[in-house]
Formats: sequence, structure tokens, C-alpha cells
Amino acid sequence: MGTLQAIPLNHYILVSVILFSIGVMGVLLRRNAIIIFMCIELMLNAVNLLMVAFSAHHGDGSGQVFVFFIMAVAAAEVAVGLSILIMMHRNTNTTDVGFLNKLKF
Amino acid sequence: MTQYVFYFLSFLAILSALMVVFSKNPIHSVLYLVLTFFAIAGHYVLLNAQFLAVVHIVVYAGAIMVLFLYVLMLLNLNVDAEPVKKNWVKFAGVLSGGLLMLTLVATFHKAETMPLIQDNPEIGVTANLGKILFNEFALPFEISSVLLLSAMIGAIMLSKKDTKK
Amino acid sequence: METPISYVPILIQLAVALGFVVTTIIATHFLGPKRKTKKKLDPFECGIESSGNARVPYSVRYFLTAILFVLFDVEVIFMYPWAVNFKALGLTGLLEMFLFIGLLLLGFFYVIKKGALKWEDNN
Amino acid sequence: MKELIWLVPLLPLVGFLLISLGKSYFSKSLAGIIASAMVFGSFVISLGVFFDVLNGDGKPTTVTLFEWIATADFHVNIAFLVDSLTSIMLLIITGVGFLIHLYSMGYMHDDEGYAKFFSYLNLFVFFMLLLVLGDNYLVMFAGWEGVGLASYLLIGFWFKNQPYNDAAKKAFIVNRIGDLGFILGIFLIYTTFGTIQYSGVFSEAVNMADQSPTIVAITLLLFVGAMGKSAQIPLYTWLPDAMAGPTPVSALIHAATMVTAGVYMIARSNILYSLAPETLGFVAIIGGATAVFAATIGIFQNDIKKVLAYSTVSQLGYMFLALGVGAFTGGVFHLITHAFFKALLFLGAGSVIHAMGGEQDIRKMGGLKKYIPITYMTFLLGTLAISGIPPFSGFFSKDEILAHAFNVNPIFWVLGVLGSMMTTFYMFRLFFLTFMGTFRGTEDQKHHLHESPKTMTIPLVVLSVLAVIAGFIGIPHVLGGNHWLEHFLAPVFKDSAIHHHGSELKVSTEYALMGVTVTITILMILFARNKFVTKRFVPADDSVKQGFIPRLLANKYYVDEFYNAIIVKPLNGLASFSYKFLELKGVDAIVNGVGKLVVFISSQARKLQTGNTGFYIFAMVIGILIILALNLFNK
Amino acid sequence: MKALLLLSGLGILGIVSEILNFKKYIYKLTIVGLILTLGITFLEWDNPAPLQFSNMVNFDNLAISFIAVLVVTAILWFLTSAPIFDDSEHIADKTTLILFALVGAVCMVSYHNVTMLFIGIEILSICMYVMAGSKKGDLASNESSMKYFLMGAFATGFLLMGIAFIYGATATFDLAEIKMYMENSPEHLELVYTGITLLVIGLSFKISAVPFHFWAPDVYDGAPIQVTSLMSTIVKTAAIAAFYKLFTVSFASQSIAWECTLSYIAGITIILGNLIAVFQSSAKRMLAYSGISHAGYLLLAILANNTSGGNALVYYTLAYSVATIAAFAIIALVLQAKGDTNFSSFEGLGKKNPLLALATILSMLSLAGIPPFAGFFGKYYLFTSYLENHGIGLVVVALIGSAISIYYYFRLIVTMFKGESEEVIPISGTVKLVLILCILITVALGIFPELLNGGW
Repeated sequence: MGTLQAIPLNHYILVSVILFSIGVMGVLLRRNAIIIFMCIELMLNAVNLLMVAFSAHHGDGSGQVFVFFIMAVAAAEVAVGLSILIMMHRNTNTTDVGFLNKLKF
Repeated sequence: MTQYVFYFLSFLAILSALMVVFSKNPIHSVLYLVLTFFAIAGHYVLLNAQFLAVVHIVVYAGAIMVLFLYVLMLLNLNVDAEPVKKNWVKFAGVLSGGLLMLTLVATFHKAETMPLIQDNPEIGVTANLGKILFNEFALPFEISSVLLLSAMIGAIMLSKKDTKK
Repeated sequence: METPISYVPILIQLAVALGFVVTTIIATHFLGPKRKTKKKLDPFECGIESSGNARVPYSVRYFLTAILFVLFDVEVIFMYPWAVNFKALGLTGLLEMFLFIGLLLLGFFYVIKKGALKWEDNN
Repeated sequence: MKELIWLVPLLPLVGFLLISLGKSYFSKSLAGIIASAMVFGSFVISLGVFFDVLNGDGKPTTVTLFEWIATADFHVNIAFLVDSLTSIMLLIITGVGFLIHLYSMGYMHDDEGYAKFFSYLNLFVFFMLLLVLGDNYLVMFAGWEGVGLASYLLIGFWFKNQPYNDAAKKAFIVNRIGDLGFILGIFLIYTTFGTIQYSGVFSEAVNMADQSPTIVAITLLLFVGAMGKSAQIPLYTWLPDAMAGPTPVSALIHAATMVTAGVYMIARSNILYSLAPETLGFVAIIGGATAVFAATIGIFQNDIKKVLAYSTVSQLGYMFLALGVGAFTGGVFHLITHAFFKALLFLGAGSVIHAMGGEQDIRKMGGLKKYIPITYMTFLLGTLAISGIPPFSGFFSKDEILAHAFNVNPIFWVLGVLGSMMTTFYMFRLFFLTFMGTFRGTEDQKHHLHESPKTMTIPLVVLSVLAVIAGFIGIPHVLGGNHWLEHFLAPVFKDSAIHHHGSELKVSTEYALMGVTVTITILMILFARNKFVTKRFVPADDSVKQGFIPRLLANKYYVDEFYNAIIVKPLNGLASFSYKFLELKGVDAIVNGVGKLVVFISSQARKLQTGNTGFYIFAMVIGILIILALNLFNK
Repeated sequence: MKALLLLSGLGILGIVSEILNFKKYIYKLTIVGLILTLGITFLEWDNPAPLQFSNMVNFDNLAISFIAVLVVTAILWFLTSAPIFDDSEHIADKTTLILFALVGAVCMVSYHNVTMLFIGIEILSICMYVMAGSKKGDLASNESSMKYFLMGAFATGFLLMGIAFIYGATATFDLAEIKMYMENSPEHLELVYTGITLLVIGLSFKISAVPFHFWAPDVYDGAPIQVTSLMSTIVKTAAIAAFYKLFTVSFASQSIAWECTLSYIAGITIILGNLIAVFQSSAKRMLAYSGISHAGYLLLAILANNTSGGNALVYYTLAYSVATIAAFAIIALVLQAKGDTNFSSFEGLGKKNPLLALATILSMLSLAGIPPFAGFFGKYYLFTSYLENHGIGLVVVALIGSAISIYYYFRLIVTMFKGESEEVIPISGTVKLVLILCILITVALGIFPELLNGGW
């Protein structure tokens, strides 16, 4: 794999960190719950990328298996999260998290 | 040649990720996110994780994103109903996101660049993954079925309207 | 030995497919006659004036189906790695998979029992 | 008897459980009887224990009940340490405790909380016994907290009205401040000596370098605890308020036993203290200051219980003064005598209040002598005892303290004398205003006047006898006695005696000191008599208080003038100053201020919880950034 | 191991009961099953071969005792929380979800591989997200569920990032191997440090430590009260146990990387939690904040970085859980009777419901750490284990914190004896039983702390 050596691991770390930060930024910027979910998914994907890069670096498969589990968990989280969203939308008719401010202090 | 592919994919991923965050219309966000996923899948291929690449496409682009679209339509959110945040909030958000990136990156800039040696490119192959998954990771595998079950129950319990009593 | 290079044929095929689609679309766009009038662009609803947003809200049932699809989809994904080394894993692998599938089947029955897949009842 | 020692605390506990569980089944009187019987039982046992110790060699014996905590390198047993000091404390707690139980049966007779009151009393006695019996600091702390809790319950006993609740809460909070110091001290002890068992700690401490800073720190922290419990400056403010509780409670908890816990604790750890002269000096100063300061306040009080409360504070100051000048025996001695006569005075006051139908203002009393003769006699004896007229008990204990004080530093002696002088004054002022002259109350009060029932008068008589004779256990050598108490307690204080190097006073000096104190005392009595009996002076209402000096000057003798010029004016000034300013604005304000501050900060801090998810996540990210940045710069 | 299987089995039984229509018995069946599990768990004490499933899980005595704590809490909880199971439609769902949550918790206290930790956390969290929203019509419940989910998923991202970095450095997920790597001079220090820091962040969120505590008060407040009691007992126990395992097993040798950060977090958590609790007017919310401060105390055990810290944790979590269960059961009763959980609703309880009053007093005293009750020794062990190799500074902070806490705990007690209340709150037999059990445990642990501290 001579060609691959040309890409240092740090580049992968860099890319995934950037993606992760963009995800965080999105969570901070948007108020629509669905978009926030998506940004969280983005964060998870950045982690996945990092995991795969490391696993390739170490030549150790367990990293990729872990990514596998992350995907399963992501699916489960999305399922539950979206149903919570639906329930909230059914009661309040909005998906704006700014609307959630009854509980405070 | 792979360098260029790598840089192109990275560029694509980051750009579309930014678009996810900044596009007004949720539908567009979803589509950009799908694009990001494809780019990441490309990275997987580069890293010899072909199986993961496929799974990634199937699960994320194929299932999760479809689900998102469903919800968007279900709740009729194609028009952007989201109230815009105040500018200073936006600024603060961007700023702290950037800072986070900087701090995370800063922790590595001291690190000498580690060349990505792939002493064993076979690991990405489905067969090998399967061996690991079903030997070492047998217990997590079974437990994850519990996870999926509870997700299933939860989803039904929350999103299904109760039968009128 | 799989390497990115061995994916080139796939890429080529992809390119061909996409290219074909794109070209046809563009071609029709240019070749077809264009006489646009207001009436023509209206969506045809049995002659009634169209009103409101084209996208009407779906019912929750579709959503439930979608969710369940996602979950079962992930479960199916878990089967590929098992299937490819079915022999190597042998009995233990088989049992593990049976347990897994069993649980999922249980979930499936549960879903049916809960009526999450019923379409006709309207609640 | 020693093997039965575990019964001593157990009995009151049983009593507490019995009454609190079976409240609804017992008749009122039965509850009282059970409670008193329990305490009496433990009194009998303690008596036996006492004689064991008396006849045994000076060696302390430890009775281990069961292992309490045992981590890998740390053991605490529920074990009781029996030595002379403990046995004496046991006698006081159970003895006085029993008398007060007896008294309460009369005093609380028509209170609907009768049974509950007795269950609390028993609970208190249990914890107090635990405190003095424990053979390590943790058990002591458990008892320490327990008595705090019990007194909290008893002060707020009539929880119907708010001020009582506030008083209770105040008492509790102020005590917490002290306890904070105490437990910190215990932790420090643990980290220093690796154990918290008295024997271990003390044996370790003896070979420790003289006046090492750690010891000083430990002793100071422990003393902070003592300040809280024993109401020393600046943590004394809760005690006067605690008078909100029923009078027997004031007698038992806030005069005889609980408030002396601090004294006991320091006497117990005397070795540590004698290793830290700095702390001893500090203790002496605080003690002396409290003695004088509280006395000055006492002069101006018109509530019979308040007067006694302040006098308690000042007497406690005496005890700490004694400890501070290294006269540990003296401190304990005064603790004993004080327990007797102060309990007597409080119960007497209670009997007066009982007779007056709840009236506590001495300006509305007077001439009670002929209505309640027994109370009158006993109260007189108590007053004589507290003001240190020979041969009453107060005289001997005070004298010993003063002698040692003079020996260490005459200033302390002056403080002491000043204090005792004022004590005499306000005590007799109280006495005369209450019993002499003519009745100043309303008519129906006058009809209501009656001597209290037997259950109340008998304890009074017994206590008065004790108050008279208790002094004889410590007749100093100069008066031809052989200080029995000193020999009895010697084994406890022997190690610190080595460190306590002071030349014996010359006999002549000692006589001189006695002479001076006694004369001054008698002069003060005469002055008070002259002022409040002959002149029939009655303090006016608070509104016109300032105006009374001119009126007094109008018809005066030369002596009066002299006294006024020399004593009354400055005292009034000092008293009103220390009461109005220090009391109300100063210390009190600080104590309340802390509480207010906490509440205020809380009311602001909760605004962080805006309820807005966006803000939450934002705050989280900020936190993450800070943590990452810290981590980055740490490397 | 058996505990894990049994609990999963019970959960599956719940699903079966839904399918085969015997779900009205599932509640009783569950309680029986849990008691059985408890017994079986004790049989596994001194497990000869704790490492199982190719070192995925490690059922050593610490894990066993944590499982015991969890199961005991679960039993008490089930006995007190009959009300949320009385709607016929969701009884099986809720039971199953909670049992699965327990499965997740057991994974979290017994994992020997980060994968198990991650999956355990996720199972627990997902079940909790759903349970928080289980009162579907109620806006507060929705809000709490939504907030919990959003922030929880967000925090999971950081947790995963941390795991990824650790994996990047060590190329393994096995705790023992990570430990080995950490001990002999790791070469990728920057990866290790960042990873550890991110893990601190992710786990601090799970135990609701400042500044990642924001979700806790709102979620606790909005969720149905029984769920709140579940969150503040089982979830906290599992999270802190997971935290402890990871950091004192794997990262002990790299303590410089996390000690400072964690000490600050602990200190701030204790002070802030107690401070804000002072001003609360609702008992439910007050307990939420006090729960935050307790998370701060628990962190001391991790900072102690020794085995006695683990023992202290077991003791403290048990004492805390029992007291909290009792407190929430009482609040639930008051809520049922008076319609809200404000302090004012507790007035006159002292005279009308002596049992409730006694239970409240004891649990409050225990939570406040007043001897001779269980809570005192919990704190005591925590502090001593911390002092074994640290200065007194943080302990002073903790003591000041608990001095503050006295204020609001006693406020509740005092309120109970103030004022008059007209009606007597009816208590069901089982709740009575639980309250008495809690009282007994609290007192017994206080008088014989040795019961638990066998030392393993």
C-alpha cells in the first residue's frame, strides 16, 4: 500500500476533528431539533472516521467492529429521538428547542 | 493519486457538512448530510474498510437519512419554520465551535506526524471482521440486540397514539 | 487482495450509469418543445383549483414503519459478516446468530401485537 | 460495676424508644415515671462505677462493646473509657438529670406534649452519656452531634410559634459552625496520629515535639468546636435565645450538662493542649473575655431566664479561663459546682415562673418571699453559691481558678475578679427584685401565686444542699483541706502536669487574693441590697432606661454617688454598649449574615438554570473548552 | 454473569407477556425475579473466574457488590412505583424498558472492555430517555425527555471521541491492556491526555457534575416522579461505578492527566449543587440539586484512586439510593395527595403521618450526613479514602458543602412539623413496607457500618 503512506494519520485526525467541530457548531447554531439530531449524527460520523483511521493504522480490526456498534447505537438513538420529537410535535406543534423553557431555575 | 482522492473527499465532506449547518431549508440539510456520508464512505474505501463503507451507506444514507426525510415530511417542515437566532448567539456559536477545533487540533500539533502504515490491509475484509465480531465481541453483539429491542419498544410506546380507553 | 484499485470497474459502471441518466435528461430538456402557459404548469387535480402545499403531512403509521425498517435494517447488516464465514464460525456462531435472530423475531411479534404495522385502523 | 457500664447509656435510650413508640398507649404520668426511672437506674449504676474507680488504682479501663468501623488500616470501636473524669461526669449527668426529670414531671404537667418531652429528654441524656463515655473522638462526635440534635428538638419543643423555631434553628446553625471546626480537628488528628482513640492519640502526642504547629492547629480546631457548644465569644449568641425552650431544658442542657461538653472535651484532651501553650493562651483570653463580657450584659437583663443565661455564659467563660491557665482540675471543679448551683437557680426560676403563671419579667415580680418560701430559701442559697461566698461551693472552685489565673498572669486574675464582682451584682439584683420588696404584678397574678408541688420543690432542696456542700470536695491546702478532687483526677491530668510548669503561690498571697475577692463580693451584695431593697429601685421600661441616672443622683448618699461614679455608670455604659451594639449588631449580625449570604447567592446562582436547551449546551461547550484548554496548558 | 442473563431474561419475559397476554402478572413476576436475581448474585461472591466472554466482562467482588446495590434499589423502587404501572396499555413496555435499563447498568458496573461500557451506557440512556417521556400527554414530561435526549446524545459524541483517542493510542479496548499500555511509558501522550479529558467530560455528564449538570434539574423535575427516583439512584450508581472502574483500573498510572481537572469539577459540583438547592421551593427539584452535589462527593472516591475508594462508593451509593428512594416515595405520596411537591404541601405531615415523618427525617438526616446514620459513614469513608493520599483541601470544601446542605434538608423537616394539615395521606401496604425497610437499612448501616465494609 505504498501509495497510502503518503497520507499521514494526522490528516485523518484533522479531518475528523474538523467534522466533529462542525457538528458541535451546528448543535449550537440551530434551534430546529431535527437539524440538531443531524449535527449529532455528524459528530458520531467524525468519530467513526477517526476510529477507522486508527484501526487501519494499527492494523487491528476491533476498531472497525466498534464502529459497527456505534452505527447500531446511532440507529437506535435516531429511532428513539425521532419518536420523542414526534411526541413533542404532537403536543406543542413545533420542533423548536427554544420552545422548551417551562422547566427552569 | 490517492492523495488527491483523499483531499477531494475531505474537502467534499467538510464543505457539505458546513452546508448541513448553514442551509436554511431542512430538506437541503438532509441532502447535504447524505453527501457528507458518501464522502466519508469514500474515506472508508481509501482506508481499506470496504465492508464498513457499504454498511455505512446502507445504514446512514439508506435508512437513517430516509427516516429524517420521513419525519420532515411527516411534520411538514419543508418550509423553514425555524426562528433565526440573534446574531451574537450565532457569532458565539461559530466562535466556540472554532475554538473547540483549535484546542483539539492544538493538542496534536506537537505530535510528530505519524505515517499511516497499513501493515495488515486485510482487516477491512468482511470475513475478518466477522471473525472478530463473532469471537471476541460475541457478548456485545448479543447485548446490542437488547439495545435494538429497547429502542423498538421505546419508539412504539412514544410515537404510537394510545388506543382510546 | 482487495484494494481501492479493484473498485475501479464499479466506479466506471457508476460513471456510465450516471452519465446516461444525465445526458438523457439534458437531451429531453433541449429537444422537447417548450410552450409554457399558466394552465399547463398547474398540477392537474380533476379540474379543481389546486390549493395549499403539495406536501401534506403523512400519518404517524408511515413513520413507525420507517423506524422499524431502520432497526431491522441494522440487524440484517449484522448478518453479512456471519454469513460470509458461516463455516469458519461453526456451531457457536450459528447459536449466537439464532439467539440474536430469536430476539429480533420476538421484537417483530411484539410490533405486530402492538398493532404498529396496522394500516387500516385510524387512530 | 464497670462491666455494667454499657447499661448507663442504654437505659435512657430504651426509655426514649419505649416512650416515643408507646406514646399513645401510656398514660401521661407513666411516661414521666418511665423516663425518670431509666435515668435513675443509670444514676445508680454510675454511682457503682464511681466507687469502683475510687477504690481501684488510677488506671483507666476500656470497655469495648463492638467493633464499629474497621477498614484496612483504620479501626473505631464502640468502646467506653472509664476513669475518674468520666465517672464524675456520669454522676453529674445522671444525678442532675434525674432531679430535673423529677422536676419536669411537675413543671410540664399540663402540657399536651408531655410524653414527647420526656422521650426527648431521655434521648438527650443518652447522647450526652455517649459523649462523655466514648473512648475515641468519633464516638464523642456522634454524641456531640446527638446532643445538638436533641437540644434542637427541645428548644423548638413548642413548635407552634415561630420565634421558638427560629431560636432552635439558630442554635443548630451556630453549632454547625463549631462542629465544622471539631470534625476538621478530628480529621487532622487522624492524619497526624493515624488513630482517633484517646489512648493512642495521647501516647503518640506525649512523645511529639513541644508546640509543633500541627498540635496547635488541632487544638485550635477542637476549641472552635468547644466555642460553639459551650457558647464562648463569638459563638455564644444562640444560648440566650435557647431560653425559648421549657425551663427544665434550660436547666439540664443549657446550664448543667450540654454546654459543658466543650470543657469536658478540652479537659479530656488536656495533653494536646498542654503541648500547645499558644492555644492555651488563646483559650484563657477567650474565656476571660467571655466571663466579663457576658456578665456586663447580664446586669441589664430584666427577663429572669435571660439573666441566668448570660450568667451561664460567663461562668462557662470561667471554666475556659481555668483550662486556659492550665488549671484543668479547677475547670472541672467549677464545672461540677456550677452544674449544681446553676441547675438549682434555673429550677428555682422555673418555680417562680410557674408561680407567676408564665411571667418572666422581674420588674413585675417582687416580694415573692412570703408566697413561695421554699423556692426563696433555695434560690438564696444558689445565689450565695454562685457569687462565691464562703463556705458555699462556688467560693472554692472560683478561688482555685483565680489563684491559678493570678499565678499565670495577674491580668487574668483581674478579669476574673471583675467578672465575679458583676456576677454577684446582677445575681443579687435578680434575687432582691424577685423576692424582696412588694409585689408589682397584677391582681390576678397575686391570687395565682402558690408554692410549687412536691415534685418540683424536692429537687430544689436536694440541689441546694449539693450547692452548699459540693465545695468541700476541693478544699485547698491553704485552708487546711487536702484537695480531694485533685488527687482523684490526678491520673487524668498527670501527663500535662509535667508540661504545666508554674511555681506554687505563696500562702500569704493566696490568703490575700481570697480576702480581696470575698470583700469585693460582700461589698457588691451590700450595694445591690442598698440599691434594690432600701431604695426599692426598679429598672424602668426600656423606653426611658437612659433617663434613670439623673433621677438616681437626685436623692443620693455619698456612697451611692461614689458607687454610681465608679461602678454603675461605666457598667451601664459598658453593658448597654455590649448588649445593644456587640450583641445585636455585631456577632448576631455576622451569624445571621452568613445565612443571608448563602440564601442570596443561591437565589442568584439558580438563574443559571435558564431552562433554555441552547444555553445549556452552550454552557457545556464553554466548560469543555475551558477543561481542554487547562489540559493543554498543563502539559 | 448470571445477574446479567437473568435480568435480560426478565426483560424478554416482559415482551413475551405482552405477546401472550399475561402482562397483568408481569409486575409481580418481575419483583419475584429481581429477588431471585439478588440471591443468585450473592452466590457469585468470590467468583473464581471473574473474567468471562473473552474478557468482555469482569465479575469481581466489586462488580458483584455494585450489582447487589443496583438490584436492591430496583426491588425497593418497583415496590414503591406501582402507580406508573397501573395503565394497562404500557405496563409491559415500561417494565421491560426498566429491566433493560438494569441490564445496561449491570454492563456498566461489570465491563472489562470499553465496548461493553459504551453499549451499557447507551442501553441505560435510551431506556431513560423513553421513560422520562413516558407521561405522553404531559408537556413537562415531553420537555424533560427531549432535553435529556438532546444533551445526552451530544455528550455521547464527546465520550466516543475520547474512546476513539484512547483506542488510537493503545490499539485496544480491553481495560487490562490499556492499563498495561499506560503503565509503561506511552508514546502517544497527546492522544492519551486528550482522550482521557474527553472521557472525563462524557462521564461527568452522565453523573451530572458541574458544568455538565444542566440537564439534571430540568429532566428530574419534568419526568414522572418515579422515573426521577430511578434516575437519581440507579443511573447515578451505574455511572459513577463505570467512571470509577475506568479511571482507577486503566488510567490510575496517568492520574496527572485527570486529577487536577476532576478535583476542580468535584469542588465546584459540591458547592454549586448545595448552593442552588438552598433556594428551591419544590422538594422534587431540591432533591435534584442535592443529587448533583452528591455526584460531587462521589467524585472524591475516584480521586482517591485506591481500592478503599471503591468500598466507600459501594457504601455511599447504597446509603444514598436507599434514602433517596424513601424520599421520593414520600414525595410521590404527597404529590398524589396535595397535587404539588412544594414544601408547603409537607406542612402538618409530622402530626398526621408519623411514619412518613419518621422516614423523611431519617432519610434527610442520612442524606445530610448526620451521625449515626448511613449517610454519615458514606461521607466518612469517602473522605478517609480520599485523605489516604491527598491533602485536606477538597475535604474542607466538601464539609462546607454539607454544612450548607444541612440548611435545606432541615428546612423540609421543620416544615413538616409546622402548620396543620386536614387529611391523613393514605399509604399502601407495600409502600409502608418499603419505608420501614429503608428506615431499617439506614439505621442499621449507621450502627453497624461493618455490615458492608468486609473489604474486598
